[in-house]
Amino acid sequence: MNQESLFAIFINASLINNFVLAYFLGICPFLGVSGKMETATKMGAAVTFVMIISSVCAYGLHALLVSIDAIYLQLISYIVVIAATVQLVEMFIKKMSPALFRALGIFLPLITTNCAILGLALFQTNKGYGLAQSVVYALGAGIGFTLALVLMAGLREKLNFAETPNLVKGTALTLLIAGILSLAFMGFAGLGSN
Amino acid sequence: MKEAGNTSGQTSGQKMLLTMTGIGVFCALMIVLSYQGTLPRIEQLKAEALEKAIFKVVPGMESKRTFRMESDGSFTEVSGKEKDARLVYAGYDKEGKLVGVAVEAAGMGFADVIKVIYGYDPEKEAVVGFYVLESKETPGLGDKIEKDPNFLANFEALDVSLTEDKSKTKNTVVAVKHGEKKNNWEVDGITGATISSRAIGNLLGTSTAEMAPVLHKNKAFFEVKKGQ
Amino acid sequence: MFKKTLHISTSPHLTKGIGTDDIMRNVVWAMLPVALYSVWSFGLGALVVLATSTTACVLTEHFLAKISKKESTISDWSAAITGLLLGLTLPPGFPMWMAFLGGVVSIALGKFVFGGLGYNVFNPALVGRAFLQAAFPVAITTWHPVYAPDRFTTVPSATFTAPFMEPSTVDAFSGATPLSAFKFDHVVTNSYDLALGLIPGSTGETCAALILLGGLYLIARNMMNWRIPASILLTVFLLSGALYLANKEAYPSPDFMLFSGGLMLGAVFMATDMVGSPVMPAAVWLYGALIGVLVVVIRIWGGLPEGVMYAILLGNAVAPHLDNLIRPRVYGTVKTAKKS
Amino acid sequence: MSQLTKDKTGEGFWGNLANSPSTNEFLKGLWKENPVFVQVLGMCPTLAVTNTAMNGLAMGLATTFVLLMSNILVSSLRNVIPKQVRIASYILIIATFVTMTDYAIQAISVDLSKALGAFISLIVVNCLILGRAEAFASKNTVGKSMLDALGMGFGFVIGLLSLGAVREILGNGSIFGIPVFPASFQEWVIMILPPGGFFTLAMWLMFFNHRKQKKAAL
Repeated sequence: MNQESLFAIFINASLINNFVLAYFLGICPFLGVSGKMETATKMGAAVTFVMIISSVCAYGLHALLVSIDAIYLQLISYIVVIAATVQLVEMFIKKMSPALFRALGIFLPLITTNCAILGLALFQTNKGYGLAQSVVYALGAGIGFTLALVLMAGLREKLNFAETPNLVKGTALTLLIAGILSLAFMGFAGLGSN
Repeated sequence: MKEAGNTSGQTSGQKMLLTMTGIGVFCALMIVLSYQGTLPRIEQLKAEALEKAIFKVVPGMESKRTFRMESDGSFTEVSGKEKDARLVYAGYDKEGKLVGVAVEAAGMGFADVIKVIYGYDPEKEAVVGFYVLESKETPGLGDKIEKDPNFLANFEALDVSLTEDKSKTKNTVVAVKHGEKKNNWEVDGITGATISSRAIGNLLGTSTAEMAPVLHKNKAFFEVKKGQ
Repeated sequence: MFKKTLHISTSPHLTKGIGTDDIMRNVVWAMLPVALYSVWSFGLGALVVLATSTTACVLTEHFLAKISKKESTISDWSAAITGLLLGLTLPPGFPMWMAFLGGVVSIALGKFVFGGLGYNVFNPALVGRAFLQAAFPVAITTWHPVYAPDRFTTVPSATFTAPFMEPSTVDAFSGATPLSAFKFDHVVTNSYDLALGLIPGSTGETCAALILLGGLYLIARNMMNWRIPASILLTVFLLSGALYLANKEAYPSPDFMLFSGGLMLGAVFMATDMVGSPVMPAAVWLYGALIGVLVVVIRIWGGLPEGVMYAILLGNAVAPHLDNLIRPRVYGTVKTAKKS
Repeated sequence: MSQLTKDKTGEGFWGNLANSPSTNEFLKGLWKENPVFVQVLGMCPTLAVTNTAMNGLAMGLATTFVLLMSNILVSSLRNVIPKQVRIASYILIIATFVTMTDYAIQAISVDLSKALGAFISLIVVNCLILGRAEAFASKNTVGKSMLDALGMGFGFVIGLLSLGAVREILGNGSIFGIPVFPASFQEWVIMILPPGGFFTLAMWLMFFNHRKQKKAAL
């Protein structure tokens, strides 16, 4: 069992060990949709939402697998559940709020292959978090993901008119900015350790 | 490219179900087979790694027994395969005399949670060994907690003696600045790795404060040989 | 933002304004007393660091301009400023090869990749400094005493470490800067020593008084946005003051917070970088407040004794959003028009 | 195809994959369509576990194994799996082989499985594997799919190795654990920290950009 406080878990997941900038999880959407502020915010919100739901599912699933002694099915069941969750969330949003659905539209299916979601489920299991801890962990991870995405989008929009050298155009520039952001986030290291 | 089109025409719900079931059965079979095939080897490797760590923290140990700590503070001997339980490992010398109990502890470090295992000797009322199981501290700086000989020397005999009524530790283990260790319940820190060495001090302080009285109380229990 | 070679322009045609090089030159004037004091107090160790980082920056700027077949931009003084600022944030006696590497990283990674001056969204000197901090955490926290008697005759032994080799620490002293002394041992240095620079630390951060003087000069000449240092310092003062009032034992006094570490240097010379900071006055206040809060948070609750560098880099990262947040609505648009 | 165009359109890489020539299956993955340097796929393992050359190699080989097996299976079942459930089936198949790889690595070495951690499991969501299954294996013969998987897999290994090598040499002064500098070498700790991963990959991409631009200029 893990006894970390909820606040420490939140700070750890969102700032100290930011999913994108320290664990490199969810890099694909990070590189792909960080070009524009608006899409970045929406993607971040969608990911956070799915993260919380799949975190709860993964918690329940893990308990189930342990009780029937079938822990070897962990990975395959997690991925199936995540894919199903994304589908359900998509259908649910479509029904409840067509406006939100149109806004999120193309991003929702993409989330299935976002390694941050599966990574979150695996990490929370490895760390032995309880239900409340898992949810806070998911929230922190989602907010951290959104933060990284939104900061990157702001910088990239600002650089739209810059005369960047040909050498670094494209992904290379995004990675360099991500590296600098990652450096800046190192300032949060040890937060709450004393 | 042409083949791809063929499948779509002849699909029906039945066929979809059939294929999915087929693939599902095949996958389950593969997973179970590989799990069964590797299980003995994995468990052996894990047991070896754990054994190695326990031997490091309980000097003079020859054999070990695993106990689970129950919520009321008592201990039950277990096979050691339990996952979600608080386990301690009692070590015995050649004659079967208890030489120490290995306990796992964890706490927040500079970069992430640090996991350690330490040995407690209820006879000496002291920590007698220490080993870092898991840490992501900065290489060359914070990771000195794993290697620095001066730092590790702290844990050869770290005082965690109990009060008269044996209900709590007399002094709480704490890390101090390098070179300023005055009492033998203090951990001499590492220059430049203040946070990491303090984290170790804190997590040992918390863990010993909780575990030392309980372990001491159950000293006689651990000493009872198997089958007696 | 400030381009020397504007080809097209629309009316009104202003004939004379403040050019980039004017501002930059004045920034150098403002920093010069700080640099001179650091050489006076730390001796040759500081001089070598400052000279190396400045040279590295100017050379890198020139070289990168050459290979991208552009006109060299070293004459606008900006590379020299970056180098000088980087040098001021490094400890005296820092190995030359590391200082040189820091200069190269500052210009290449902090400026060139973004398209050069005017697009460097992060403060280049701080990018270099953050790189060095992450790369060589031991060397960058090895300090030398202030006013050592032999400071003008001997150079600290680490200075001439062969490239890629580990610096020796024979004559370095393992004592702490005021901030780490407070953080780890709860020792408070008196504010008078702090303000006058009678303390160990990075070359340029020790004398708060001279830094403020430089800042006032730039503000007087209207070459710096005074709101930035004002809001940073005010935030740090108010926040740490509140904490201090709540618990005088646990938290440092606000004047200690203001005068110790790189806060003054950062607030006056680094956070004020025109590219990395917002433009709208309200956004500028927010930007300063954010940096101030981050400084206090990292210093008091974080793992590191000093957080000014990280706070400013994070401030730079948030700056575009602050401008967006404050941006006035375009005349004639209706707020509720934004409906997807 | 370049990652430049991909970056702008966001979904270009599906196009890239579909347009791949049916000849030269093996070689294209190594260089022209290198999954790491050209297609920029599977970034999270690429960056997360390449702090040493050994970890990079192990991760690359594990990915290659999964890619090869799933390509073979997907290709041989390509006329059986109904179109509507193909993605679900691919994910099942991939997850199965990843689980097997995970157990195999745990059985080989505790240290290795500790170093790679959850990132072995995360091979499931490596877009490279699903991408190859969908764009190549589902449309080609088993033989071609095997070649494609091996090419892409070794391309991925090359990518991970070149990152791991640079990061280990600078960050640890060694390669595959063998010291390459004298003992007094000062390690660049940043290289084995997360920012070093971003910077090293960016450097390699810049190198490839440079080559391409040079070629275009000729």
